[in-house]
Amino acid sequence: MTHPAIKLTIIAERLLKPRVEALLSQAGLNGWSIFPGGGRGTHGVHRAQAAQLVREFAILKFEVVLRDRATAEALAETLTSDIMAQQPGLVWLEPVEIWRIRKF
Amino acid sequence: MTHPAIKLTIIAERLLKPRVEALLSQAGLNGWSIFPGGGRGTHGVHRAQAAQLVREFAILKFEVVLRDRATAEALAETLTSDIMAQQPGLVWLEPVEIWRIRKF
Amino acid sequence: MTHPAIKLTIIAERLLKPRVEALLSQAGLNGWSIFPGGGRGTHGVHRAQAAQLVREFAILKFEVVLRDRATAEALAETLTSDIMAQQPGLVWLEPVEIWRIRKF
Amino acid sequence: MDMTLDFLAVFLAQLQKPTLAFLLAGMVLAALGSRLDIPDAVYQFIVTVLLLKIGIGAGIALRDAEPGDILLPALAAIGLGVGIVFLGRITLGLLPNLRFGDSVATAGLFGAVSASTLAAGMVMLEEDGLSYEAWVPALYPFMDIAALLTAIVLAERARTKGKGALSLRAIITESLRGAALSALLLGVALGLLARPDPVYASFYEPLFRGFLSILMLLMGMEAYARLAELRRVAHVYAVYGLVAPLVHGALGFAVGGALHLATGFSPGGVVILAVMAASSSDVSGPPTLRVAIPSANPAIYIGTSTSLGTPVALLSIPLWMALAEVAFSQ
Amino acid sequence: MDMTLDFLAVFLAQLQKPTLAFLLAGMVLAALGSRLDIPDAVYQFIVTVLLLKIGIGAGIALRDAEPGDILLPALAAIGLGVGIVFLGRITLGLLPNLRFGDSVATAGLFGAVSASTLAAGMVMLEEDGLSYEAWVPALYPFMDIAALLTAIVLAERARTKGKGALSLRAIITESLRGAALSALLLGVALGLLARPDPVYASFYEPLFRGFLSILMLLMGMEAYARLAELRRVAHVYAVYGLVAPLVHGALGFAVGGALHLATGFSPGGVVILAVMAASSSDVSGPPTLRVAIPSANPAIYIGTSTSLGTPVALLSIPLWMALAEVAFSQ
Amino acid sequence: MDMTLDFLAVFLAQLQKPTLAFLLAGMVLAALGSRLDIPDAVYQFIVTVLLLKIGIGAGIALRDAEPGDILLPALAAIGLGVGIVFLGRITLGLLPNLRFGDSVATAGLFGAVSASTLAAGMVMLEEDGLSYEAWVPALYPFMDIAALLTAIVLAERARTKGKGALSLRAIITESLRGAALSALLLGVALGLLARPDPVYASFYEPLFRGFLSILMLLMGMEAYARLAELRRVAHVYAVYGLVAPLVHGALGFAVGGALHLATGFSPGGVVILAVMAASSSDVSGPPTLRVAIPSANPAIYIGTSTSLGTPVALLSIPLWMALAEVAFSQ
Ligand SMILES: Nc1ncnc2c1ncn2[C@@H]1O[C@H](COP(=O)(O)O)[C@@H](O)[C@H]1O
Ligand SMILES: Nc1ncnc2c1ncn2[C@@H]1O[C@H](COP(=O)(O)O)[C@@H](O)[C@H]1O
Ligand SMILES: Nc1ncnc2c1ncn2[C@@H]1O[C@H](COP(=O)(O)O)[C@@H](O)[C@H]1O
Ligand code: NA
Ligand code: NA
Ligand code: NA
Repeated sequence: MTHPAIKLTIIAERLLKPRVEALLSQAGLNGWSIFPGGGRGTHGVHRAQAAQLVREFAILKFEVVLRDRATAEALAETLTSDIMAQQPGLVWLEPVEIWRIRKF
Repeated sequence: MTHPAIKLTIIAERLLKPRVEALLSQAGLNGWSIFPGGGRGTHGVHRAQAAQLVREFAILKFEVVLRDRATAEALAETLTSDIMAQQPGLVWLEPVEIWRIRKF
Repeated sequence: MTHPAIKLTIIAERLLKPRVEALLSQAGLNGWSIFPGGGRGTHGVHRAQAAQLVREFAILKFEVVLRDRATAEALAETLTSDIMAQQPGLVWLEPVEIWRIRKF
Repeated sequence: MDMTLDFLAVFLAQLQKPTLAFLLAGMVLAALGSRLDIPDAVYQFIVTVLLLKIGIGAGIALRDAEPGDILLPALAAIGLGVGIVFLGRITLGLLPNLRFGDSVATAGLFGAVSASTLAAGMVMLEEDGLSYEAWVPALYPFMDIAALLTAIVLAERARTKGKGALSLRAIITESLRGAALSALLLGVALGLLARPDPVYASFYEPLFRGFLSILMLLMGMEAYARLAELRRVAHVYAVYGLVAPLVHGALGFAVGGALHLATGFSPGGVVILAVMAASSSDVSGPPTLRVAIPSANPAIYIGTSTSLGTPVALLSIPLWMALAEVAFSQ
Repeated sequence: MDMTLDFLAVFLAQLQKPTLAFLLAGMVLAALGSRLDIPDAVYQFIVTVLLLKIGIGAGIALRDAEPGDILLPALAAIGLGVGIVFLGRITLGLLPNLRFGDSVATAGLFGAVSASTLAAGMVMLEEDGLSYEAWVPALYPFMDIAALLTAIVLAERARTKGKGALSLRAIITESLRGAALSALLLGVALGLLARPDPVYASFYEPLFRGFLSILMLLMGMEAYARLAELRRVAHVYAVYGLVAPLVHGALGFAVGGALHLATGFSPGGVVILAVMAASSSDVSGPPTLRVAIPSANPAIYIGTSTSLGTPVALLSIPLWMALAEVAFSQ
Repeated sequence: MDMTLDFLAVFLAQLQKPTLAFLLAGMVLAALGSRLDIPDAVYQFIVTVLLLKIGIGAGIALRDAEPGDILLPALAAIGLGVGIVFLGRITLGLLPNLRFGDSVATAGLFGAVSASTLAAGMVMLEEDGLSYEAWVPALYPFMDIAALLTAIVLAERARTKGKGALSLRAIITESLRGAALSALLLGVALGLLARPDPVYASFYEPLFRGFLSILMLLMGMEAYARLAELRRVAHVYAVYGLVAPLVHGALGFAVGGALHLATGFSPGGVVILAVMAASSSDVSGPPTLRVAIPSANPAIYIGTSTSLGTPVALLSIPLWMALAEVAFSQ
């Protein structure tokens, strides 16, 4: 049987990884996934697989599945208004359905 | 014109790739995508791009778009209760809209 | 506060990257993300991390978050009926909720 | 009779060379279901280094070459590229039930050149002390682009009944911008205009054989993997994939032999020309054709080239060497 | 007394060797929170090249070896692999509160072999001019597979009360198909059947030490990272991880010494056998056990092996070398 | 007059060196729209190996150096790092319409050091047989950290009107934990405390030039790519990017010359000091500044450094070499 949950996606530079992970841990989350990539945005091009001089500027996508929508919103609020306020990247939410509810 | 469909996302270790792919094939699916990544969970950290000694423990994300919700649920059920029962990883469902319906 | 938006996902070979990016730019989009991966489909297997002889045949996933559903549908239409008509790959849409609305 | 025996002896000894052994090993590994693989990032780097090395070596040699020495071989390379495609188009055209696009694309790949086969030829010649004008590998783009263009033009003419407005310039530019030809030509330019000799001697040269051994392993695995796909398509392509490299190599050898008589082109150069002609493109040709001839089925032309053409071309290298030994040994 | 002093002097000098220095450096880096890391693609390639090199070298040596020379050492390797697992199972079985699956899996990893430890041993022996039959590293799979199989069979028998229908064949096949053993055996086959000597000398040999230094750095970082996880599990495993490599190495040394007396097995060969016995698997053993003994807790057996077993085994290499110097020097 | 001619002759000959040729080739490739690129994993590894090599070499040399020999050069390096940032802050401060954060961050990057430029200098000196105290490259972190800290403190003081509680310690620690400085210092420690000489000679040394050639290619491509971004920002930064490396190099040369007179610091050492001073950080400086001076626009300081500062610094290496030849040749 499935349970409703929410998925928070965060696109940010590797530079922010420690701060994003600290935020997620402090919110009491048990887990998240990270996918390296690239892209284009207002700050120009981030390469996905080809070398870019500064590795800290590589794009990472965090996918965080969690049960509580309010927590997800609070996280997104902190990210957009504080940690990522002056930095490249974006954040979005999607509803999902999960199994193994005890994991979350 | 778009058609409603369902997306099944599976996060698992590379170790399970043969069994997951066999399951998807047996269910008659035509295709799926795989994205390498990393993450954190109850079993500790999985690195995304930095070397980790055992490559079979790397994180893979499967994204499977399919038309039939019942098939998706049955796959998720088998995964969580059998293949991944004692293994790291998780599974979730999302509704999507697709084009080129004959591909699915 | 969140705003409703739409996410367009495009799975295509690297070969088509220039044409897909040109299409997105022409539609006036500010940004998109790209994630390298692999998969299986009617055209056989695409490896995700292991070498494959022709790099232009590697799988890329584009994730494009945008505000206007009509634009997303028009893009998907052009992709499936023109750019990707005879090429591997697929396209899907999902509703999402976003922050920092001025970015989009 | 004596000559035949000589030839066979040389040929068999050649088959034990490491380059071919790694190719066969790759096939065996894939057949046994091994999970060994080479990371994509490493593969891309290996190919770049191999092509830079080939280019720099050729460029250094071009410094001291007379333009006149190169003109005729370059024309010969172009001629071989074009000729092989026409030959393939005619031969395959005689057979019933083949789609035009498929046959032209296949002939195009077999007219084009495989960098890995060329590199393997260079290493095997060197191991045998058979020397050649070091600029000969720079003929690669001439034969390669000529063949791909010919195939594309033939396909386009058929589609548009000769009224098409095909931009040859655009296709040539795109080919040259691809990673493979960019690396090769960059190397030629560096060898010709700069003085890369120290880094060539300390890095590109010593890594050449080793990186090639890894690439051969991979070509073997890939050849095996594509075989499954190929099995589903017309069997006549299997015959073409097995026979064409030998015919094309012989053609290249003959043209090279004529150059030898006319200009004193070296026996080693003749072999390299034969190896290029025998080889079929696996890396840079396929994406060019996928874009330019979308009507052709990639499983056919890629499968035929990668799983049959390339192994046969590689295994035939000792043949051209043995032939050269016999033909030019007086 | 004199002998003890000799032994200590040799042992201390050994500890300054670069191989061990890179291991310790990796631990220090991780402890200081450095963000230095090695890309996964490069790591995979490094391991493949190291194993190909070990295999090719062994294969070349096997060309001239008598089957009789190898039979006894191969049996000894199998015996050590099986014996170490039984020893571990019994020792850990005597202790209260340990789960059976955990203790068998841990003993299995310690019976198996670490490729990086083996490579480190080879480099250190070479630096010291202590020679060995070059085929000895090919004993790796015998000891490794024997140990893993023993552990899996013990676990399975306990679970099914002896009624299980375990496919040993399937497990062996799966082990051999893994990237590590595939690369090693591929190398052996190439060394034995082809003539890879030139590429071995120009590529695999020269890169061996350098790639090993990178791998040692990584093993050091990983050892430190796993220590945190290990702290949460039963302390008796910590004792096992620290002591077992020394016991197993001594066992290997003794068996090797017997071979020396019986067949003239070289002192260097005795050391390599001791190093393999002392080592515990970090790369290819863990996934095999994760699948085959799902009831065991990976944090325990992987943590014990990677963060304690491997560093101790690596640091004990000079011990076996010093011992050999003392024991075989008359 | 004679001296000027000598100088020009030496300078022009230097411009044909492979290191610079690969840089220019990278720019040309990017300008022509080539799709050649280097995989990120390979690039990361190349940078790590280059820095380990520089560090190990310096560490080995430090074994035999007197602490007294190094003290003055280290202070000079710190002085240059701090001085260049103040100089930049004052110069750019005189100009209207520049935002304070942007100018301080830019001056910070130009005071800091580029590992690739340093490596290029080392190779070019070696090719010319111009020797230097092998520990001089170990001055890198002194100049680098001093410059970045100065820029950060200046920016912070302006923001908080001198009341800020900035943790210098934290910034230094973070800098040292970064991949680049970690690798360099790890190398120094290994060279100093362990005996890595064999692996240094068999791996790190031989790969140095080759890996540098690949890095130069990449720096050239990146310089071209950043030029587009830079075009959109204030033109005064373009002038700074073109002129500052020459001024800073001359400053470094003068300070080095003073050391030469005072302590007998070698002419080669003077050149390396000038190269470090002329260079501007591309890899490790930018993320430090992005975090520490968030108000500054990265397109400005990174663009100025990577697309102008670094090429000019690289192309000016022959200048310092020619200058040294003329100045110290009596
Ligand atoms: N509309 C978008 N949809 C998806 N990803 C985006 C979008 N805009 C920006 N990104 C990602 O966020 C990164 C930083 O964007 P920016 O802050 O606009 O420079 C880009 O490199 C993309 O990877
Ligand atoms: N809540 C979550 N959201 C997204 N990914 C997760 C989550 N929990 C675990 N994962 C992923 O699943 C892997 C295994 O998780 P676990 O089974 O909890 O160790 C982690 O490494 C993550 O990649
Ligand atoms: N049903 C699917 N769900 C997710 N990804 C798919 C699906 N079908 C195909 N793909 C992806 O699209 C690529 C090309 O598919 P195809 O055009 O069917 O060969 C595959 O390699 C997969 O990466
Ligand atoms: Na050809
Ligand atoms: Na062992
Ligand atoms: Na500087």
